[in-house]
Amino acid sequence: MMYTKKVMEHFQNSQNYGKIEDADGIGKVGNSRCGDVMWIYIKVKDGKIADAKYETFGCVAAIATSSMAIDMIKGKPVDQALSITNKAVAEALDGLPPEKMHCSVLAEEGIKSAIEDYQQKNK
Amino acid sequence: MMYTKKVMEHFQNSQNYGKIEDADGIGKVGNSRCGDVMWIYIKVKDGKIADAKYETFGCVAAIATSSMAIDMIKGKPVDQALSITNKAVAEALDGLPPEKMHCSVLAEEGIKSAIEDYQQKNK
Amino acid sequence: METKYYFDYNATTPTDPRVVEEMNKFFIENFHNPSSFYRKAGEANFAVQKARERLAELINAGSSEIIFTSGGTESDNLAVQGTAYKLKEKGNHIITSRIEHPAVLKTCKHLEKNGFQVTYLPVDRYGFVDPEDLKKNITDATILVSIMHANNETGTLQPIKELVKIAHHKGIYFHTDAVQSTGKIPVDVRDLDVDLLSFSSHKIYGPKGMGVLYKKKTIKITPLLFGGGHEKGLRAGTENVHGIVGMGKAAEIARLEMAEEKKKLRPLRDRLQKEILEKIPEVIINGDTGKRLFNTLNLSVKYIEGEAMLAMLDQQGFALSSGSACSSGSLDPSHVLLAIGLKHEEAHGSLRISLGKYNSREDVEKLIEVLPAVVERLRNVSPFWQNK
Amino acid sequence: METKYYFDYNATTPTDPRVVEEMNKFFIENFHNPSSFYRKAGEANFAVQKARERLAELINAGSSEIIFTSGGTESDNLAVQGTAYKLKEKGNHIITSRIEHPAVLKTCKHLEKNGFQVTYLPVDRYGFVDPEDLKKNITDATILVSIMHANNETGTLQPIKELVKIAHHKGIYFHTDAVQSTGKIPVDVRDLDVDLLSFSSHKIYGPKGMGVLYKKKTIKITPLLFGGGHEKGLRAGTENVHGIVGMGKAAEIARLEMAEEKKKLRPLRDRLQKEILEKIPEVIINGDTGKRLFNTLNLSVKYIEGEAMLAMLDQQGFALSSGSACSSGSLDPSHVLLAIGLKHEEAHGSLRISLGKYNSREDVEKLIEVLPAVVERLRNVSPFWQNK
Ligand SMILES: Cc1ncc(COP(=O)(O)O)c(C=O)c1O
Ligand SMILES: Cc1ncc(COP(=O)(O)O)c(C=O)c1O
Repeated sequence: MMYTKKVMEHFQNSQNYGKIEDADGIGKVGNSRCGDVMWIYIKVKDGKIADAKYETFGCVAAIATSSMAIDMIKGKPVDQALSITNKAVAEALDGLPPEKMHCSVLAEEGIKSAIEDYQQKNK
Repeated sequence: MMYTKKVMEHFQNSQNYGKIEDADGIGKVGNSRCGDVMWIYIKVKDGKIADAKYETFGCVAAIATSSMAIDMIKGKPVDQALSITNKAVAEALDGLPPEKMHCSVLAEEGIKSAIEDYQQKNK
Repeated sequence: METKYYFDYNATTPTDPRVVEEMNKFFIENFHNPSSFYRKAGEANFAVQKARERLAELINAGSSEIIFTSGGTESDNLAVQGTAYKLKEKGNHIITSRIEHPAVLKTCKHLEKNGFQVTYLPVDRYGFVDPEDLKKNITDATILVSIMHANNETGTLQPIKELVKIAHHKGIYFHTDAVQSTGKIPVDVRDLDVDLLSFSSHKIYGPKGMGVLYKKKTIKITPLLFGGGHEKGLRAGTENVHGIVGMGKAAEIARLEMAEEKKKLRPLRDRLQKEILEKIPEVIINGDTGKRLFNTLNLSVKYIEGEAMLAMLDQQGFALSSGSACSSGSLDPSHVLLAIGLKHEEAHGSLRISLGKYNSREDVEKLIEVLPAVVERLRNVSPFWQNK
Repeated sequence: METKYYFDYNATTPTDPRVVEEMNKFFIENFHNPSSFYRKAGEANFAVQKARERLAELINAGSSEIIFTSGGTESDNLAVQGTAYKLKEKGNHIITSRIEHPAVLKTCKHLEKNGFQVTYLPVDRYGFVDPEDLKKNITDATILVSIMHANNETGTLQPIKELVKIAHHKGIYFHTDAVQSTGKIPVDVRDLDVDLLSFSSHKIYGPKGMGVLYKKKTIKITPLLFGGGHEKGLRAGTENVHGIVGMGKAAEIARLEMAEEKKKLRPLRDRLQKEILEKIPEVIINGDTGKRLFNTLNLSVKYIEGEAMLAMLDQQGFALSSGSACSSGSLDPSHVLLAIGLKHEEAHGSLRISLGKYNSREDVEKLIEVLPAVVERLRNVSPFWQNK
């Protein structure tokens, strides 16, 4: 299995993991049957993602895409965060093996789901 | 293909080949379709094989068994020569590969056929 | 970091230097085709025969009962397909188990598409086939039972002798995939009384690309590969002389040294197991801890996933394997671990540690040192661990 | 005397020292299973991919069109059986020729016992299949044409391109056994437009136990060996890494050096032919002298038998082969020589001289010197020569 340096860096050194106890939105995606579960926590302030964290059960790609996704949304306006695509996440990691692209899909879904949760709660 | 030393000696150095122009008996056995043809010439004097020679088209085993068979009958009384078996020829050569045993059968047949030819002519 | 600590001997083994040396002259100096006529060909042929005898001796077979193949996979295919096609007029039912290697399982799946019926026996949570279960599933159409000797993932050893008796009682052929046991523990085809047995060179410190199918003299099978009449017509193809010679040497070494290896490796494996269980909470041992290959330790680390562990360990120079789907590119985790009743998450979190003759005490201590930190880090990231 | 003068390159070749060197590190240093996860496994996998590209380049294929097998025999079997079983709903008729290698012929015989019908096209006295004959024998049930590129005994080269056009005109798959041509002369799968093409490592100075089946991207076949999903599911089994790497290197060397070899060997072969015809009466050249592999010379020495010649030559250090039944342990002489119309005696008296890159001018002169005396001695013993 050949991962890029960026993937390995995010996998090994990511500090973006953990829980946000008073999160404004939580997205829980994936399925442990398939080996990947991602929880995304966000904190929103003034329409921007003030803080975000992830908890992930899964492979290298799942953890690295979670971490990268957090990097990509932090500080962004919510609607910009919402438009981040799985391809953008994968590209930011200098690519993923084809059979691991589904992990980036999960990351995109995780973010969307956390933001939707936030929007739901703040309707 | 593994031949014994004896086989190779008879194959390479045999001096028993050739024609006997005024032979008393000639045996022609074998079939060129199958790759082995043996002609055995004998000269009989006082009930004994005074001289014998072979001409053989065939493989190493065919030539070596011809040569050995000639050695084995020369000087022998005709009825003793008649009782030489293919096994005896093969044994005298320190054995033959199983798939080559048929060559020793040919040698036995060649001798028998030459003696029969002689007996036919002298009935 | 370089791969320095190799714990994946069940996947493949380095070629023993004595094997490499024995093979060397068959590339350039004595490269000849053993079927040819001249004397150098005779020498190659002689070397092939000698290897055949060494391989026979390893499993207590006759040398005429050894069929050379290209590996364990081909041996399994030849055994299963070869019997099925040979006996198809007699019956169309095959019995195997759910924990077989894909070389048997996928071959059976293929046969199912071609008029055969296959029963896949379940196993208990230690990985054992129940002999009663075999008995119950035999029908008048059963022509072959194929059950592996040692499982490649858990190391669990089946009661082959007992299973063979049941099959033979009904006159049914028995094949065993002994790829993981042969060369590690004594395998005696006469004692086991199996009709067909597969093993593979690269699992016993021999070269890759070689295997053996043992076929009892009295058994008839249909070949898979037709051609120049090699291996008494059962497996055509110019002989892989260096491979055969190397595998023969590997067999000899295994026969002479396996007891010693066991004496060295079993305590190392046991220490690993004990220390890991002590140092890391919520770890499950997969497979039976008694009837198990002495070199194999399979465990599930709860709440985290296997590929992630492999990657962390790889960074620190460790080579291991996992039954997680993520490490194999497939969709489901190990069919073996699911068959012994693990939940999907647990199977995803499995690690297989398999030791071999070049492992040192130091390797083991190093793994004991590193693994807990790896697990901790990944558990810190895991929602299941954090929220349990 | 040692085998010193090797003239049997069509049987097998020594491994090129550069190939041996390239393989070396894959026994001990980088023995890892290319399918495993850790980085050393990644290196092995990378080496396999590089070899795949080299092999593809040799025949102008895409690297995804290369299937690794255990040799020419397996490639032929996989092509013929694989197509037959895949297309069996479409039709059950196969066309091949009478001069194929047993790897194709016996596979076809096997298929005949399993519901397929096979037409064996005759050849003319130079060994050519008549394209008109192919055309005439195609039926609605024809699913595969398998005709070899270069014949291993005579070296005769078939008009593959023309034959492929005929098959494709009717939408029929075309396989060619190019075991003897690949690596010796340019073989371009795009130009030939074949769907399947077999070749073998040990005929091109690579290691034994390796082969390739080229399969055009668009073609579907049924695998022979099932298991761990290697080779995209078309050929399971742990990769024979050293074999693959070695064959890859051999392919690269062949691609770069084949023109040079031809320039050197063709004149040597031609000189042998000329001198033998001049020095020995009643010799027949078998096969076509024009469209023929540049390294091959097949002749029949009338009135004597081939094995006896081989043995005399062996005593003096020469390695050659013969189509005589006596040298192969079979009952009939070469089916190829009978197919081109030789009488049995003539086929029994055949010699195949096949040159390769380590043959020197001196080897050739030595053979020219020795052969006439060998023939004379055996003719002196022969009743046919003495009594003609
Ligand atoms: C139990 C078992 N059977 C069969 C095989 C296949 O053997 P090979 O890799 O030699 O094809 C393996 C290893 O991969 C195995 O562990
Ligand atoms: C024309 C031809 N086809 C097939 C084969 C079989 O190849 P292998 O020896 O690699 O099985 C050979 C050589 O033996 C051959 O000459």
